[in-house]
Amino acid sequence: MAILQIREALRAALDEEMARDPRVFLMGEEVGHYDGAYKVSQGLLAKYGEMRVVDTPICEAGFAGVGIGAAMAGLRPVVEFMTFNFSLVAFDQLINNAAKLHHLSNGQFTLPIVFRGPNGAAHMLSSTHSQAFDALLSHPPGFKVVSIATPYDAKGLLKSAIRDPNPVVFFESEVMYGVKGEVPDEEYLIPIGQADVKRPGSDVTVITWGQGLPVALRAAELCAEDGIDCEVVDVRTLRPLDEKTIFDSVRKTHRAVVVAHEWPTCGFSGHIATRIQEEILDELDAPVLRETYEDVNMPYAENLEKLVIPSAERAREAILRVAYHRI
Amino acid sequence: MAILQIREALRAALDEEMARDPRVFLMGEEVGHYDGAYKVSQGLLAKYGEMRVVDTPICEAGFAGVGIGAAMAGLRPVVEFMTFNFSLVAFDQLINNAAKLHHLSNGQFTLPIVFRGPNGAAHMLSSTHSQAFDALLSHPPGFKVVSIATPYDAKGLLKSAIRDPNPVVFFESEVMYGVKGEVPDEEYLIPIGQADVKRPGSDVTVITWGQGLPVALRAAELCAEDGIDCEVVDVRTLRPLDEKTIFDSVRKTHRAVVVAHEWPTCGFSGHIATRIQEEILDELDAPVLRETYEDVNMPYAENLEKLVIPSAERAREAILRVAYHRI
Amino acid sequence: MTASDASTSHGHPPKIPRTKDELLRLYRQMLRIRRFEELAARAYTQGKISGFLHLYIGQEAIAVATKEVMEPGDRVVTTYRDHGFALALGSDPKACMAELFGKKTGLVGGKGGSMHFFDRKVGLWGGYAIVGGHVPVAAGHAFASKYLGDGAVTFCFMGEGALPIGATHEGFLLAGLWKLPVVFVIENNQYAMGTPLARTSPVDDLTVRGPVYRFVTDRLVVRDVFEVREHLARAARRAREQSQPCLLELVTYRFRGHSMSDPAKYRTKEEVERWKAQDPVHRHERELMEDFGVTEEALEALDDEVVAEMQAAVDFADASPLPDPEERFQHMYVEDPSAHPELGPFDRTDIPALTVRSFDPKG
Amino acid sequence: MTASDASTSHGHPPKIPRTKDELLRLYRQMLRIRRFEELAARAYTQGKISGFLHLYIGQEAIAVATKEVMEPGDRVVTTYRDHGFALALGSDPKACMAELFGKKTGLVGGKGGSMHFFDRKVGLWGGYAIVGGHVPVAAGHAFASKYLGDGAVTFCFMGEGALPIGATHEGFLLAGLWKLPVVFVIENNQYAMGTPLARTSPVDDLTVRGPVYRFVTDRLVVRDVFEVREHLARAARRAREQSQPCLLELVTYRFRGHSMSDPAKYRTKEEVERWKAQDPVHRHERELMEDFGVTEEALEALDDEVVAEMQAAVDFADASPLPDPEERFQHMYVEDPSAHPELGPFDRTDIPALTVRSFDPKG
Ligand SMILES: Cc1ncc(C[n+]2csc(CCOP(=O)(O)OP(=O)(O)O)c2C)c(N)n1
Ligand SMILES: Cc1ncc(C[n+]2csc(CCOP(=O)(O)OP(=O)(O)O)c2C)c(N)n1
Ligand SMILES: [Mg+2]
Ligand SMILES: [Mg+2]
Repeated sequence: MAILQIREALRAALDEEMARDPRVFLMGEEVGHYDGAYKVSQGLLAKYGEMRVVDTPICEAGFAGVGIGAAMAGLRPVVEFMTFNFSLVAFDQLINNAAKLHHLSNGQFTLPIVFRGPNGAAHMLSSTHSQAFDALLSHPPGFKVVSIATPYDAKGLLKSAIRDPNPVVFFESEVMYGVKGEVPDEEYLIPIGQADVKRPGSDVTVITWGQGLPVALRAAELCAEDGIDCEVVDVRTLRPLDEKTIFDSVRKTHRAVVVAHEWPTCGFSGHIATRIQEEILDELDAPVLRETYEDVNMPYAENLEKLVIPSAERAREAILRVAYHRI
Repeated sequence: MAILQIREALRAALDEEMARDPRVFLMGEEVGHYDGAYKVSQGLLAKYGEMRVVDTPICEAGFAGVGIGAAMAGLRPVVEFMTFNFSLVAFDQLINNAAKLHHLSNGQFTLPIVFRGPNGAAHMLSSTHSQAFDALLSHPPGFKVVSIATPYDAKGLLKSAIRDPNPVVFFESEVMYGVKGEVPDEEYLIPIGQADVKRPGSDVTVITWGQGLPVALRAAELCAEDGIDCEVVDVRTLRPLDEKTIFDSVRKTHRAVVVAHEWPTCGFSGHIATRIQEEILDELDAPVLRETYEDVNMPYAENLEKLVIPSAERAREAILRVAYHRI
Repeated sequence: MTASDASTSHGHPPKIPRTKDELLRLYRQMLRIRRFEELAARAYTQGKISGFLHLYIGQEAIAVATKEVMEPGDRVVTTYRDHGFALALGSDPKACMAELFGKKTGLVGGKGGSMHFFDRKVGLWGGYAIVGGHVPVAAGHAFASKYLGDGAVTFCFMGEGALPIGATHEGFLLAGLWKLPVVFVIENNQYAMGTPLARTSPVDDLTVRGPVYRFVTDRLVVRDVFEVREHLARAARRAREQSQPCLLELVTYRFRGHSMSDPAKYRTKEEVERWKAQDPVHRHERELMEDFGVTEEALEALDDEVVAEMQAAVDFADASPLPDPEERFQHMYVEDPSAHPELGPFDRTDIPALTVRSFDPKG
Repeated sequence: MTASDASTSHGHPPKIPRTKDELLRLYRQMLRIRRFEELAARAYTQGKISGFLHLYIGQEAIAVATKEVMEPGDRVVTTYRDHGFALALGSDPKACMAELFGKKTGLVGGKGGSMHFFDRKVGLWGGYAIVGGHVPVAAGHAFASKYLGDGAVTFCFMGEGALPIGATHEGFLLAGLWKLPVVFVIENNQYAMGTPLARTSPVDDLTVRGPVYRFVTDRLVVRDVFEVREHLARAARRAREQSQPCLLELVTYRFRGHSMSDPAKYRTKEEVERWKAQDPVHRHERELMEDFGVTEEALEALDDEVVAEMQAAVDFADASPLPDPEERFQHMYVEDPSAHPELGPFDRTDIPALTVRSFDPKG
């Protein structure tokens, strides 16, 4: 097993898939000659040339649309958004074309395409550059949606996303590209749609994904000191959501907290809470609580940003609350 | 009291506000010379001239941005999207500029602007023209969000929206422009942020808004035949949400169903369910159920569309289910 | 091939040689579109078709000429005003009409209706209904052609109303930057819904933007299907042989409203009559009679045949079943890739290397 | 005023008359920006500033010349590379530096950081960080000027990297269609992050798009602040007096990387040196010495003053408090309109009628 950073694991996935299938190509701003804004694609241009590692002008709708068209014509585009903040200008392409054309053409055209890039707040980038679009891109049907938090998941899921015959939104995190972890030397795939219990436990289910994972794990550690044993479920895929793993855990713990790097109104965290109460309300001994962004635009100032994003301390409080433990 | 259609009530609101405040102007595709795609703005060009009823080319991001800039400079734009489906190409302007600039400029600039137009499925327009963006535009903080379902609410809330010093998203419905109802002859305003109990009842709370309202009212009628007395709460405003009225009703009925013309994943319906269980779980005698669009892209065919959109019959079943009534 | 050397006067078009058979064939194709739409319009007023129905009547010569210059593998990408292309390219009128009726037997199984005809086998890569949104997609098809070296040309049609929107600009820019094998055609029918071009464009000649994208441009008033064919052929050749993207503005007119719900009160009767006087369908009808001696009876017989074909399409649509309820969930996601040959051997490791041509952004 | 009559050679610029005092004044302004940013860069490496920090060093002449041609009420709208405009327009360097430090005393209270300077009182209507997204907004400011008849001009700056994106095209189109009083300036520093213009534009001369929007266009290599001022003044006059929108391409260079995290390895040392050789700050320094007899000591004294001013800004920023925690919620929504005079008498009924000028889309 090698120890890789998330960026290296992603790069390895891209490299292996590009080597395996000449239809796979990468397209986006600065992915080629600059080796990627966050160095995910380092070295790929040199290896695969300008037709398969395509630097684009700044026109996200344009190159997202080109990716969509290329996918319809049989290619396997991986479209990188430098960050998902910039995908907003391409939302029409994403939602009206990528997510709909297979259905709209009654299956005549398929869209094997991956839209990937960092999502969520990084560090002190202020409000237009600190947005999480998990909910916005999970709301309309049509996409598969993946969010990764470890090198192992990053590689295995990106490979599956590239091979998936459907359009996949693949969320990464600027501040987690350097996170290290074990990655097998041999090839492996992780199926889209499977949650992963990142920490088994018996008292409270903590559901999370992406940038939420380190917060949830830290909160679980803190709670362990309070004698509360958390089970941390990393959903990894938002669409399709592995509800079984979530429900099984909640059936065991009867308590759940969602930790999510996203806004609280109409968020994915709320979707999970909704589904739990819809399906297994009787199993709940407490409300499903959430630790998310506060409901404000992200300020630049370090102290304010820290207050707005999820904290392990506040997550701990939510966990203790659903466990009816003295805080 | 006059009996007006919703389109006439909206027109009256626009007319009164334009007459009252010369800074108010209307901008959008076909709003002027064509008298509006759905005739909401009929006659306004003739009355106010081309500077205040501005026909635009097809470029939603462009004219949404012009509206934003004009609002920063002291005007009071009302920007019409022919339908909100077309607002997707303007999402960057909406979310990164309209919803953020007041906060980002630390209050130096204000954005008194209304983005309005029909939202949700009309009739047999297929998937790109049948989308409801309630959740997408409520998720990021910064907007006030209104959704109207009666001529009375339409007029009173549009006038308030135009006078509001904040950016307001104002949802109407293509298929409801002809709905008639009483509208007072004298001027009135309805405050943004107040729900309205459209039908009082004691057994089950049915929460809805916009195009959901007629479905909810019809379901309530059907349930009355089953001996179930529904209270129908029209939230009218999604942001800020009048949680008090919702919670008060649920505290009374202990049962809730949300009826919403929107997709079910990360929808506003889920947000309401989430908030109820978060705050008053103990009051619930049953899960909060929902009747929404099915989780698919909207097909054109009449029979399929009918299955996908909320139905009073299915809403009735959900109501009976939460009432533990035999179906 | 610049705007200036294109014929833009309203006089008689330069005579392009044609045979009687050729003219009859193209005339018939145009008539098929017109009769199809007339029957569709009637069905709409009878409540058998719903949603938006945008008629192509008046513009038929464009779709028919396009089919003429297409080679196997070429693609057409267009707007919601898409019936003409489907019929010209060879889609079954029955399936087209059934789509309008929202039936299981429709071109896309009743999922799309009038605005979303897709018929892969004839090269119709879709009718798209977000103005301008299909332009980058078409550039993507052309990108794939360059990538795969398949020699295909993508023809992308749009109304003149699509030029202000950003997506059109972005699709143009990438096509120009990467020299993609694509022909962009503006069907300038002079109105976007109720809005005349003068109220949405700072300039009248829409090809003025060609230099921004290094497009070869051309401009033509549509009166003669042969003339349209010649201009399209020239552009297609440049795209196919030199991977040189072209922008062709075709000035035309729609005789009906924007859609069935538009009374089109924004145009004068005189203006409509002026354009009807040079309606290609009628011009070619006169030409058949005057220059080629085709009798009125022969033309009537032809018309009867065409009407019968289209009436059969209406009858077929009417008699067809509605989609099965569970079809609404079908094709939301690809569940079984093996049912989609276009996905190819997607999970094999022995895919042959593609010949990827060297990629010079300027070349 | 077309691209062709602008001076684009790299030789000595045409001599525009200037006085020693004037030159000293403008030189000082440019130096203030440079020293401010050098200190900011140092603070960044010390970890006192975070997020993205994009330096304007090399382009200062543009902001300084802009301030020269502005009249009261005029606005500047620009990108995330916005420090130069704030300082040139008259923002307090203390508040600017405090914003970079994320402090309560910052220009926007620590909410925006480097990329989002807003200073209404000096005419800075914002630094925007979504490429191209501010262009329609600037058109909106100009629209308001036309609506209100206030005679103001909006200056909208963008990098050459903003031309491919749709929002820029749409903002341009509406400004051209409605003849809005706006000057669009492309600060063509030849790179968008690591990407040279040749890899994103089908053409080298960016003003080629002028005719699409009926813009008057102009193009200039930035070497002499007076020359930039003259070209900006000409465009501003057209906008102010004739409501004629202009597009001005200023070819310039940034001496640093795109942002602090960019080592800028994509440029050769020779290229950077070539541009440094015609750095306006250094040119004008030589000019002051050679043509106006200013001594090296005098220039050093001036520099010391400027450095002291900027060091005081750093000290101020350093000593300033962080924002109060509850400030993150402040200004999410306007709660009390009376605290916002710009909202005017928004709920009164006796608002005087505005003089709304007649609105001719072509005029
Ligand atoms: C982005 C977007 N905005 C608005 C609409 C509504 N709309 C549909 S067709 C149309 C007019 C288009 O005119 P044009 O491009 O000239 O094509 P034509 O209908 O004349 O063929 C408009 C405004 C849309 N479909 N997409
Ligand atoms: C829509 C969008 N896409 C991508 C980015 C990321 N980005 C920020 S600056 C930049 C380069 C801009 O270059 P240019 O316009 O030439 O301005 P310069 O930085 O040279 O002043 C990019 C790609 C962005 N901010 N917005
Ligand atoms: Mg048109
Ligand atoms: Mg640049």
